[in-house]
Amino acid sequence: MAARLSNGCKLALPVDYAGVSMAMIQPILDSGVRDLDLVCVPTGGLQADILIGAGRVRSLETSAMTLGEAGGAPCFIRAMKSGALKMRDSTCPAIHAGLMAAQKDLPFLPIRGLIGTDVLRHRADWKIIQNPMVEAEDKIVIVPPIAPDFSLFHAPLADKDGNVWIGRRKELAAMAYAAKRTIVTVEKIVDGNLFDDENLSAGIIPSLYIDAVAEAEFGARPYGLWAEYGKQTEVLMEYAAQAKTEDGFAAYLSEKYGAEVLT
Amino acid sequence: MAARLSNGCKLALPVDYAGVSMAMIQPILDSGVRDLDLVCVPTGGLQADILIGAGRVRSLETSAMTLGEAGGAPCFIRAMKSGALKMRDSTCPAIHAGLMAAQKDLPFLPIRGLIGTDVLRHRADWKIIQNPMVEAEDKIVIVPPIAPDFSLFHAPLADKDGNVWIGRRKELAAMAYAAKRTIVTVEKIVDGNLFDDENLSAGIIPSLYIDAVAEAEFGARPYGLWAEYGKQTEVLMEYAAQAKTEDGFAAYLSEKYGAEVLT
Amino acid sequence: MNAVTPSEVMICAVANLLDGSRHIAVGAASPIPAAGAMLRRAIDEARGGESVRISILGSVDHNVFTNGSTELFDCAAQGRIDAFFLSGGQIDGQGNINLVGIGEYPETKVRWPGSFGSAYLYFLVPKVILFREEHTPRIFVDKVDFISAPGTSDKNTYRKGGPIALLTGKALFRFDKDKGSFDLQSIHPGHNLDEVAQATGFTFGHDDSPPTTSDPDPEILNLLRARVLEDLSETYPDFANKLRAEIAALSERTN
Amino acid sequence: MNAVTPSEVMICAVANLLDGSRHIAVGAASPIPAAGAMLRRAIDEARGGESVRISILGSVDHNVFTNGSTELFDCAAQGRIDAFFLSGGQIDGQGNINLVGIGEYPETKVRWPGSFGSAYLYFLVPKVILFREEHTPRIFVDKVDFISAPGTSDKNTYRKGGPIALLTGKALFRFDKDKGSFDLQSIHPGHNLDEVAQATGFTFGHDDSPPTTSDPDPEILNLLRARVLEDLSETYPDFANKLRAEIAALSERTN
Repeated sequence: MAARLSNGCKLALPVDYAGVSMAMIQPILDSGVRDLDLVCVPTGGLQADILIGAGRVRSLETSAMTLGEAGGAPCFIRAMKSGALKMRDSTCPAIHAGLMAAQKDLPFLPIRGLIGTDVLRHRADWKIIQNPMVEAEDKIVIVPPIAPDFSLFHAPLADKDGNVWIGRRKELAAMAYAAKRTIVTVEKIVDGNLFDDENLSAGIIPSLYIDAVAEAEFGARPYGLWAEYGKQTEVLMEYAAQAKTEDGFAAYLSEKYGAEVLT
Repeated sequence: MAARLSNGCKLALPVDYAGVSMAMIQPILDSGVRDLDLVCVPTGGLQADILIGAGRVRSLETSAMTLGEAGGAPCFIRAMKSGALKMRDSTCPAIHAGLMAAQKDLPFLPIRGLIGTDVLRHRADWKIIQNPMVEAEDKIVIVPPIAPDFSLFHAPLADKDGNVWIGRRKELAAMAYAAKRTIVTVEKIVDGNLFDDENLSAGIIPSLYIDAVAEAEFGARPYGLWAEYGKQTEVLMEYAAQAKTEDGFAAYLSEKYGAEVLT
Repeated sequence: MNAVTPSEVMICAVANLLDGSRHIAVGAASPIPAAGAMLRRAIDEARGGESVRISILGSVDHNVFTNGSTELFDCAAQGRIDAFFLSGGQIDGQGNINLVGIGEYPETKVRWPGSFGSAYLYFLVPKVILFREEHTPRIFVDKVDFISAPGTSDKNTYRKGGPIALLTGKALFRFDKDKGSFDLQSIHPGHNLDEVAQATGFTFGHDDSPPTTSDPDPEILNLLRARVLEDLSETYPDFANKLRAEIAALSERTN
Repeated sequence: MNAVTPSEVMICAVANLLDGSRHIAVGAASPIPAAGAMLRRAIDEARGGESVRISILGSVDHNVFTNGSTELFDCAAQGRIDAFFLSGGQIDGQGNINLVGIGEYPETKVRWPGSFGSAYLYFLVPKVILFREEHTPRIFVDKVDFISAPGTSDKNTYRKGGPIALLTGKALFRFDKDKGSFDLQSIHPGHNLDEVAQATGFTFGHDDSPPTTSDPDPEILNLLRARVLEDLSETYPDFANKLRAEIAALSERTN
């Protein structure tokens, strides 16, 4: 499935707890794809850090990068210091607003807050306008759509028709709605059609939005999968320790994925 | 529950097939509430027509009023001809955009289409602005929030904590998010907490948004309830025939609800 | 030669217009458009092509939307819906449609339900097919009294879609976007140009001897009478029964 | 007199600050704010008041959101969330917070995770409590290097919320919105004004002899050590165990 990704494409990845397709890292590295523009919805973690460390990422739009209890994201921090990464610091609801604008194919959405922040000051693509509905001074920020070429995530279930069950992790649906294409790994592909159980239907992303699905048991590990299995914090800790240096990360990448850091 | 409604309040009602709380018509009529500003999400039918005929409605915002196979909504049509009803003709996605603006407490949302329509020409509360993201001429319509004082609908299930299960009828959730208060009738109030079944959770509106729930078996009839029971078209036909004249409707209102038309 | 019912002529015309669509949305109360979409799907599948997706709005079984009634409009904006059907209480020669009423708004003499999603979808869905079986000058007017949705927009207005054709019980028109008017493409069997011109309150382009709307190939008629009728029976049982009866009556007459 | 651990002092201070809240949102990695919210709920329930709602972000069991991670922000905009907690790598005397890094952006010397939702929530949640246990001049600076979210805004900026207090391991400050600066409200037991002033890189208002952060009433301490510790064990088992051990050590020392 990673063969579908092309150099320079915009790739959206979900927050740690929502269903990260860690299983897709190997095929992405193998595919040799590079110059990715990552969008983390709304924050990034291990998956983004590995792709950054491996030299596959050109720019990053996110409201935060963290390994949670395991601390800062080491490759991200190094890339920021070296200036290797074009950074688009954001705030969570601005990421959501951008995706929503793409879902509705709107040229912008307004968002409150942000005025007077350095987040806004460094975003040339965001604008402050006067609220056109009132005469009195009322400034409001507008943000452009975020339309990923691909959204990639991991979910509990899919059926053979390509319908994917995400339960109440609706940010995954938002990613699929916004993206031109969506690639999903799941714990299990079941026979029959998920819509046959009307109880499940509220949590389904219909195949209309899904371009490829593959089975990958425990495909979110070391992250957990919402209500299915827990996070392996110790694995994140080990990663944090190993990736602390450039050499340590290169060794990790080689050992775990047989991959090299692209420069 | 109808005692919560106050004269002149803005009341949102759902589309025919999504879960109309027909059971609440009796208590609303009994409460004597009047001067309602109805918002139909996004179209109205029998429920709105009865309230209009009974003289309880001051204004109506909707993208259509119809009894479906049973034809036009007779009280609505009469009220339009007499000028008794302040009408805000809309289009479905503008109703949705207004609710979404209220959900996010935004002063406006942009919406494509509409330019050159008489729908737009008659809406003083909608504006055309230049898309601030581009230099080239690109006009776009913006609509203000629709924030109902109350949303009212019927759903399959609720629990004693006030969580309501709507399945995939997400327009009901949108109504609840947008409204200051939400009143719901359900087929059944179950023991335990709906969140105990994670499979159901994607279709739950949490009690955070719900102000009152009452049990009303077959509470949507003669409308159907999505995947639960069907519509009774013959009852709608009978209504259409009886309500064709002002006197016929007054007789219907008196017989069925023991209520009078307010003038 | 196969004898074909008037409904079948229209269903086949719809299927032709939908050629190349991947996702077709149909209103719940539109059996002929739905049948045309189902026939399109059956033809594509029989020819080994990709199966077209059909969303019937308001249906539980033929509707995969899970994000509420806003999802249709979001999908349309993104180009995820290729074709949709609209109708009108009035439709004029510029492709404007009126779903609101006759006379001076708001206290119109005749009031119809309202504009529904037309004021949006007409701008965004690439192939909008105007469908109205009744073909009279009451409906097809020179100028609509209320524009629920305009047939064309100026160059500076964001518009990705609009009308491509108008199908009635008497004829099929193509909409010329550049001219902003209709051209008669064909007349259904049993009707003629004079009758169509009489029944149409706007002027339209036409050949001196317009062609007759062609009868479907036997294989297509077979698909319609077998698989599509079966599909229809689930969602539109009344219409399916009516169509079956019409076909039976026709074959009695022709035998 | 009850002996109280430093964590308990902070938890009780949080519960006090939350008085009157109906819905409190807490980040997943914030056990002391969460414990304070749980204690607030326990106190209100014990007094027969309405039970405060607590949403722990990212938790399955203590989170009723069903509309994805956008729901928190929509709720905040609507006033459906009364109180939230923010922290900062740097916090300055004007209530500005910096979650991005030290030095010149973007190639900061020290880079932290990022602004998360602060650039929005700080404007919209009525009661934002700034919480940072470590109290050093490295954190509490005169001027932040990057404003993730400003402490105040001018009159023309839409703002419904902002900081009400700053709680650290040494002291509790109140934020004066009109002056746009902090006033020392109380110093936690075992600390003094000199120490607090030394540890704080910005100037703040204070009495000559600021009060000591008051010990909780015995009934409140009982609620904390019984019901709240139990609630905490489910969601923050490590923190609950640590707190239990601290309480045990304390009672050994005082016995």
